[in-house]
Amino acid sequence: MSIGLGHYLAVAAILFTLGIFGIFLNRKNVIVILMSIELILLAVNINLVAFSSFLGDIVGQVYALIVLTVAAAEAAIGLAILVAYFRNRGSIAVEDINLMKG
Amino acid sequence: MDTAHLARLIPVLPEIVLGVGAAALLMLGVFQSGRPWRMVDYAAIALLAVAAIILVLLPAGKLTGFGGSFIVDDFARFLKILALLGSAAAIAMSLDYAEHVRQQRFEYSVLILLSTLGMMMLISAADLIALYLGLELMSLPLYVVAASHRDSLRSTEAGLKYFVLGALSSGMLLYGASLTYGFTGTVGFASIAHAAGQGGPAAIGLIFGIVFLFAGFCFKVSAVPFHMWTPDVYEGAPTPVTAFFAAAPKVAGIAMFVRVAVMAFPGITSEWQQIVVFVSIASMALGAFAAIGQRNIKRLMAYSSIGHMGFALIGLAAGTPEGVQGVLVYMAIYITMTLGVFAVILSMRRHSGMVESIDQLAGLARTHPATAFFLAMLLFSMAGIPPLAGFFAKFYVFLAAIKAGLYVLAVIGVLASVVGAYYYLAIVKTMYFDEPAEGFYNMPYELRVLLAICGLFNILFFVYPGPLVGVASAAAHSLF
Amino acid sequence: MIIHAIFFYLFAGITVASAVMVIAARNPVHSVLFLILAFVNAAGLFVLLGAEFLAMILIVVYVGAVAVLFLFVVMMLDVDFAELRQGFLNYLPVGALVGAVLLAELLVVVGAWAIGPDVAHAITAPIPPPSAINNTQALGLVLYTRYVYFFQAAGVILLVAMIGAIVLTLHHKPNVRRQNIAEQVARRRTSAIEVVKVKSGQGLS
Amino acid sequence: MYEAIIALPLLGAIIAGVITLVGAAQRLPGEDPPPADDHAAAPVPEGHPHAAPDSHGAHAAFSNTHAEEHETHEPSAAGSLPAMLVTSTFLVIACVLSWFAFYDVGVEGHEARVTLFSYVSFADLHSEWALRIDSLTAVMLVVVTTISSLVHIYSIGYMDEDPYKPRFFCYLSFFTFAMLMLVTADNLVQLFFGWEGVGLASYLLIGFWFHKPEANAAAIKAFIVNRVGDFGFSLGIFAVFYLTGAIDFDTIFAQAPALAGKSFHFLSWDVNALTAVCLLLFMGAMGKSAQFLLHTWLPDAMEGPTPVSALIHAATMVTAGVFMVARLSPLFSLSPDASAFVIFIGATTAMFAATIGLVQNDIKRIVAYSTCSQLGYMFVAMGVGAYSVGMFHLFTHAFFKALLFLGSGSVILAMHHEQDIRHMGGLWRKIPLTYGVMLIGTLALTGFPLTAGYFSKDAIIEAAAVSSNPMAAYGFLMTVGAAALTSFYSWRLIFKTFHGEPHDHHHYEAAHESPKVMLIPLAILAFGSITAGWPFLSVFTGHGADQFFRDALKLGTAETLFENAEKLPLFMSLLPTVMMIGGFLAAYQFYIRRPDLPVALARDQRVLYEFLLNKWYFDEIYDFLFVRPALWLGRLFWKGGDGFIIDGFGPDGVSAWVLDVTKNVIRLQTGYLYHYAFAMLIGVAAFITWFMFAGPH
Amino acid sequence: MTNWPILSVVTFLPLAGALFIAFLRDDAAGVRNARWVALWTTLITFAISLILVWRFDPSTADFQFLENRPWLGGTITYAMGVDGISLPFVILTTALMPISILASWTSIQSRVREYMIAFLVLETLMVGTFCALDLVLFYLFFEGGLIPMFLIIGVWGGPRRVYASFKFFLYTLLGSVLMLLAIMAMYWQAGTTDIPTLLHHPFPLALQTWAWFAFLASFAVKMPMWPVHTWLPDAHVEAPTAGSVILAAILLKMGGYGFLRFSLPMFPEASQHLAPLIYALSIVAIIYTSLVALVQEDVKKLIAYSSVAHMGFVTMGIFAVTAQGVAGGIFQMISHGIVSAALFLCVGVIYDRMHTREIAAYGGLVNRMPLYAFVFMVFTLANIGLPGTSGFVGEFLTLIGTFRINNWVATLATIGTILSAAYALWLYRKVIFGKLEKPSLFNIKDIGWREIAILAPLVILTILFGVYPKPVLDISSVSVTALIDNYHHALSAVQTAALTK
Repeated sequence: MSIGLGHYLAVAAILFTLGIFGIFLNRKNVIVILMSIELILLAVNINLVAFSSFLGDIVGQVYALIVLTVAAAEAAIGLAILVAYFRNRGSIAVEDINLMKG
Repeated sequence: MDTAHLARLIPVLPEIVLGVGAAALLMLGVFQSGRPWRMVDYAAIALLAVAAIILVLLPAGKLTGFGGSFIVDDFARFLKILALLGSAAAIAMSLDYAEHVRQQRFEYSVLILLSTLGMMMLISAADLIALYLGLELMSLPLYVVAASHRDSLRSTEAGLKYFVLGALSSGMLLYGASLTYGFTGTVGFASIAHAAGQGGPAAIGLIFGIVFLFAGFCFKVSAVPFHMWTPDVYEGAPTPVTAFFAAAPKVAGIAMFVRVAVMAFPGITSEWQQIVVFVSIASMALGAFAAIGQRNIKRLMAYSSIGHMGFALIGLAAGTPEGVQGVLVYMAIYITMTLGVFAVILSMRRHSGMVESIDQLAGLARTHPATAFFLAMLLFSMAGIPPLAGFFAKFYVFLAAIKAGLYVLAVIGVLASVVGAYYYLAIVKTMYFDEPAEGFYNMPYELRVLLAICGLFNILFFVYPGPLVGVASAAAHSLF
Repeated sequence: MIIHAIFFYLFAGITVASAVMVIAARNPVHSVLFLILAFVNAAGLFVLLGAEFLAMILIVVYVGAVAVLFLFVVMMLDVDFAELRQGFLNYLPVGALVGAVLLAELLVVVGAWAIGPDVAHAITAPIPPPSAINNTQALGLVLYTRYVYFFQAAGVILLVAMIGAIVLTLHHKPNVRRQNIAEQVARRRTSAIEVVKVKSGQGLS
Repeated sequence: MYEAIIALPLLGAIIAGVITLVGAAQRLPGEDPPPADDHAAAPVPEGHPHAAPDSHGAHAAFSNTHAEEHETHEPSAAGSLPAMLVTSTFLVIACVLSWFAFYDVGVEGHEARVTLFSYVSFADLHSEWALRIDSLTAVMLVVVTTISSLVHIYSIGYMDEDPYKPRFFCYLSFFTFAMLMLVTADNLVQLFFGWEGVGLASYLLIGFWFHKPEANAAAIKAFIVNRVGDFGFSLGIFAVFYLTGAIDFDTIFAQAPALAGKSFHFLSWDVNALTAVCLLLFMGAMGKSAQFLLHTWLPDAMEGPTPVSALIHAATMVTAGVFMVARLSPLFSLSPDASAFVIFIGATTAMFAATIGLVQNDIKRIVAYSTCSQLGYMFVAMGVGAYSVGMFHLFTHAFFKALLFLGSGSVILAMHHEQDIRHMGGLWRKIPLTYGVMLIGTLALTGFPLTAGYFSKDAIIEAAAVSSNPMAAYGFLMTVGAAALTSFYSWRLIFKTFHGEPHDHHHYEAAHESPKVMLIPLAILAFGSITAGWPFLSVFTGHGADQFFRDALKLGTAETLFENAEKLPLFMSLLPTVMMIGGFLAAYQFYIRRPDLPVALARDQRVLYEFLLNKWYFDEIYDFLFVRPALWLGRLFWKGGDGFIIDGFGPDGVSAWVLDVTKNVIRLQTGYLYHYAFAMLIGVAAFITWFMFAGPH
Repeated sequence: MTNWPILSVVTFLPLAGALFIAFLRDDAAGVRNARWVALWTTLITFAISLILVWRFDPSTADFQFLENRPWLGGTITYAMGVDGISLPFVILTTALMPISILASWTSIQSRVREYMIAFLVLETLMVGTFCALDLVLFYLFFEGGLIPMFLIIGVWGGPRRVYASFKFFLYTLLGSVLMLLAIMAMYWQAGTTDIPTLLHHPFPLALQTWAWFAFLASFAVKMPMWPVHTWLPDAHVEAPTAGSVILAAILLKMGGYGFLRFSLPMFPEASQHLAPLIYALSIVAIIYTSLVALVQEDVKKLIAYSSVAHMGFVTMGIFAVTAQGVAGGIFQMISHGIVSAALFLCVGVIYDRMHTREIAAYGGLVNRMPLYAFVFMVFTLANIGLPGTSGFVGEFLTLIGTFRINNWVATLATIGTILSAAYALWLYRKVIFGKLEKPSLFNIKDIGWREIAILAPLVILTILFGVYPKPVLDISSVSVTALIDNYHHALSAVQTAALTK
């Protein structure tokens, strides 16, 4: 039973789906949503590295490196916005974020 | 010194100018005492102008840089100019707002500059990594400026929503990019096209990749069903920010959409065409229907922009040079229309503050006849009524769709445009038919100029449409 | 090979399980901790794939920086966790169905994928043999030459993140005295000293 | 000359019209309305608690504008006298010219064709304004101008108290002009122009007293019923053009023989071309000449001033139908079926109108039904092919019927606008001259030997008797029967009006003879009624007709008719006279000797009496069949069709649907992040699934 | 022949006037000047358009006064020109504009400058529609007219003006966008949008059919044909007088003009196959709307419905494709342009005085307004189609032309002439005749000099064309003949092709 590319991709796919699940199933806490996004990015990275490895192409790893960096930046901004929001609203429950609709 | 090495940076010169300039302005803002934002704003506009000028002065033809990751062709030039204009206008529109609302700081202009830099990179991106970087560089400042009224619940909520969904969308896009990379073994568009266009049925995996990629693109151009953030963010964000959102990033989003579709997947047009046709129809329909129910003009403009993107995507769905030409013309005209309308929205200010309800425009034709006239013309233009520019925008995309045999799409498109005309008419009706409400403060000078330029452009476009159409045509052909 | 497989299943299993816990945990702090666990195990997968540098980076950047940031924010916001997490399940069925369909499709198509034979020649930057040059070096060789553009751009993005975070969260509290560099630099002797005549017995008012 | 005959009435009409308008404009100066937004300045009644104009017809045309005028008679409009004089003079000149033309064309044989300028011409359709002057036209010219000029003169007296004289004379002259255009027409379009022109004049004159609702209703009815006839006429023209490629008479007549026996596909049937064309055209004649089924407008038309009734609804306009059939005799003579239909309609009308005439009480209505009936005679003549005989009756009838009407007018004037013969009686003492002329008219109408009517009517009955047309027998029976009825109701009118005891003493005492200006025309007409028969007998019947009419009428079959008529058994030729006498005796018995009989009879035969009194319920039937359904349909189409179905499912329905969709779409935009994310997920999942199963192409 | 672009001048002169008015000050003097500028602009435009008639060569079917300039790139050019079919409409437009301006002289008191600008812009667009020789250019003008008309109805209209203006705008827009798609399809098929070229381009049958329907969608709404006519009564009723005038007199004619210019010559086969559809709709329009007119309670609505009925004759005549039918259609449109315009002006006269359009609010007006009664009578009769008025010539020609092709249709349509008499005379009776009993009418004034000046030319034209229609018929004669020849030629060419296969 050799571990092939498909195995890694399957793990990534599961993580990706979990990440999306985390976003739309979550009703109470925005932070978890941010974490779900991190999960998605992790899935992407696993994909990229796996491809890179099996293709024998380093570009995938470069890509993953860039994604990591950007993900960090994204997380920072996301948390900053969250903090700003929390200061106004006093809550980070997802259900409370519906001032604008229609 | 080896100048030949530096010469290879020439294609990137506008971006370098913008980047360095943004950093310099940041410094200036931090270390300048007093009220730095005015100076920074003006400098930012000047910087964008300089970038645009450099862009025009770049050597003609297709230029590449960084091993092919960066490409400057006519298509890129055209859209970059549009993006620069849009950004400059957005900054200009925020001048007076900043004076009065006291929320903006110099960082606003710097962020816009950096976002514009992202757009430029995005427009020029020739591989998936550059595309992702450009996209993030464009988007991150947008999340921030959307929330930049940090004491306002609506603004921060808008930022939060925009951020969460934006991050999700870039996650999807990345996932798609990774699949594409995996299935073609490369990230460069040209090589992807080469690998994907081997003939025979396209691999289903690659198509999955395309679906995820396109989901990301659709999010950025707010096409249905990835549009849901748009109304809320438009409404919540500070108005100049909304104006900015409606203009430049849409240009960059469309640019990326078109470039990837056309450059990277020319061999499997019939597959991605299905996606584009669907989102185009859905966007036009939703834009038309949902806008009718709106009373908040910013929200209405959000749905309107969703609809417009649907129309623009018709051209992409055609997948032909004519189609891309249509998209380019559409975007150029769309920018003027939307900026003009936002100039009016920004001037909806009384002593009690900014208002956003459409009802407040009642009788504008009597209190501010010129403003009302230009706004009415812009709205008719948006509805696509000849002889205004908006008609030509639709004309070219439909022309391409008809040539490509997309009759159903075209018919649905025109029907949607009729439904959409309703809500534009409703605004005109409010301005012209209703009894006047209390007048607004006089329009700031820069908004007047902007409105007049946009209005006149839309009114007089039909007199001499040749240049824009010609340039767009050249730009479109540079992709194929 | 077997070892490889065992470790793969170990890492993969823990990664997926902790990912589930990230979204399922009641307490966000637990979520963050599970996230860290997931990342660490993913780093393990990276190692299995021969990407040691990325594995290290993942742990350093994520576990060291991002996750801590999360933890910090979770703590700072001090949300009443007891109230949260209700109503998680009533939304589950439809979402689960759609998600399951998506996952199934992805697994069917992607999971069964192997590199196509004709893709190989499209490789732009082949990984040098590990015997000659290690993974970190290999990355470094391309990152600062061929892909310097990406590197620079990533830098700009980090700058944006910094500006953004400051713009959104830095509060100028009116009562706090802070350093004004421009003022300090522009300081002159005439403005630095104020000579005040004080009548005796009355003090400064 | 011919141009002058046509142009003079037109000129007169225009001059009178200008006088009317200028006078009206001076009396009621106009001004621009006040600015629109000035709603406060909308006209406010200044308290004219004004009584409705009194019901005395002409006297109170519009008393309600100024309070001080409202009880007094409206003064005559400015320029009344010049208007009257100019129009009348012009008409008299035209009349003289016409008689000259009659001689010139009929006797000397100088036919003429005057082309003026082009009319409706396009591609192969040619029509011009042209005057076609042949004997037939000449006869009509004489009839029209003579009667018209007499009526003009008579009206000077009759309309003396009316304030709108210029307008009235304008209409009269205009009518004359239109009638002349009709009779001189060279092609069907021009004929149609005159046709509708006289219809318009008739409409205007019937509604002359515009304040009377009945007059307005009658005017509209006249116009619309005529339009129904014209519907057929138009189709006839179209069919002629379709078949012959032309609408001018010369070409049509030249082509007509070639059409005989041909059929053409009309609507969904193949029909005989000539028969179809003739029947369609005849439908126009039925409308204009108030024949059975399309007769209902004529009695109502008596709402107009009496001279109008004389001129239009007795002497000239209604005979236009007869004229048309005569004019188109080359066509009709080729279609026995159509001719049979003409006989049938004519004969039916003759009888039917006479029956109604028996019981009517309005003096003018009786004469009107009598007109209907006499027109039926003429059509019988036309149908049996005795075109010249029909024209003869037209000619004589013009005199005595105009006389009867104008005489009735004189009576009415004497009775202060009382028209009900039940309120009259014994008038012969008060207005002997009128009585005299009425008597002459009645004699002529009933066909008293040697009067004008005698010759023409007998000729018709004889022609019907000897005709070979299968319908002719019916025509004969009906005309003979109608002759008796005619005599009865004519004498009834005389007896009830002039004899017996006066029923309304107030009016009776005030009755007075009419002024000379009215009596002179009456005298002339009376003279004509007696003498217009015999001298012209040879012109219209027998061999003289051939000489006189030459090509103007198709006399092929008439030749044999005249010859056969001479061989008719004596009792047959005496039959009309016998009937006439019988009718007289019956009337004498009923209204002089036993005035109680009619009342008893009416009581006994209640149903029949009501049936006749209500004119066979034609108005009610038409109202039920056409008017009500039309209005009902109109309302249905408006509210149901336009409002409910078209708008309901069209614009309004669609916009409601759009709003509905909008509401639902907006509800999708919940504001919740997870819904938004879910939408994105669904989008991606949908695309993936689509490609998974639709597969790559 | 001509060196100066006379058609462009006629087209854009009003626009220049509008621009001039836009820069007038918004005070009493400015308002007065706006009126005069508008009047003079339209008068001068009319005068120049008369030069067209003078220089027009009626002996050729070719387009004249051609102008051609590059415009949208490729073969889409700015091409202008007129032939015998379009010239009458150009003149009709320029002639009615001064009348419309005068008709609004006092009745429009608010926002006069905008009003005049809207009208002048509208004139430019209308004239352009008839002059354009390029499909895209045509569409531009055709559709552009919606904007000023929308504002005219909406700003200066009656109580339900919003509903009416929206209905008008969206309805017509819906129709014409489909036409736009057809234009595009034609462009790709033929490679050009040049109308003279397209007139002789053989389109494949499938395209013909779809394009024909698309054009129908546009023109049928514009005409309007049953059952897409319901916008018309609303728009007419709510529009200000001059708006109704222009709407009825010119905008409706664009539909008929479109059929003649495009549907017939460009899609001859489709026209032939689908003519029965047009016949059916025309018949329904004539009878149905006449019946509806019969029961109206609103003066303007009645006239509006009668317009629909009269347009039924036009479509019927045009699609009969006989010389008389087509010429009759054109003539009927011109005549209806004059007559319906005049009728709306007449309604405007009393509306300006009484501010109500209810028939029941009037009665006995002849007692106070004899001149008005006369004028109204003339137009009522023309509306009925009485011989001697222009209304007759058109109806007669269309009917006689149609009878040759299909006598069922002609027969049913002729019923319309009966009904038109019924409703028109009924209206006249209710408004004009009878006793003057309504106290509010006691002081109503007859028409003044301005109104006489407006109505007199129309009276004269109505009667002149009714008695002597030759001038109008002659102008279009050669063009119509050529149109029909080409039509039959195209059909027979197709048949020959089918046979040889």
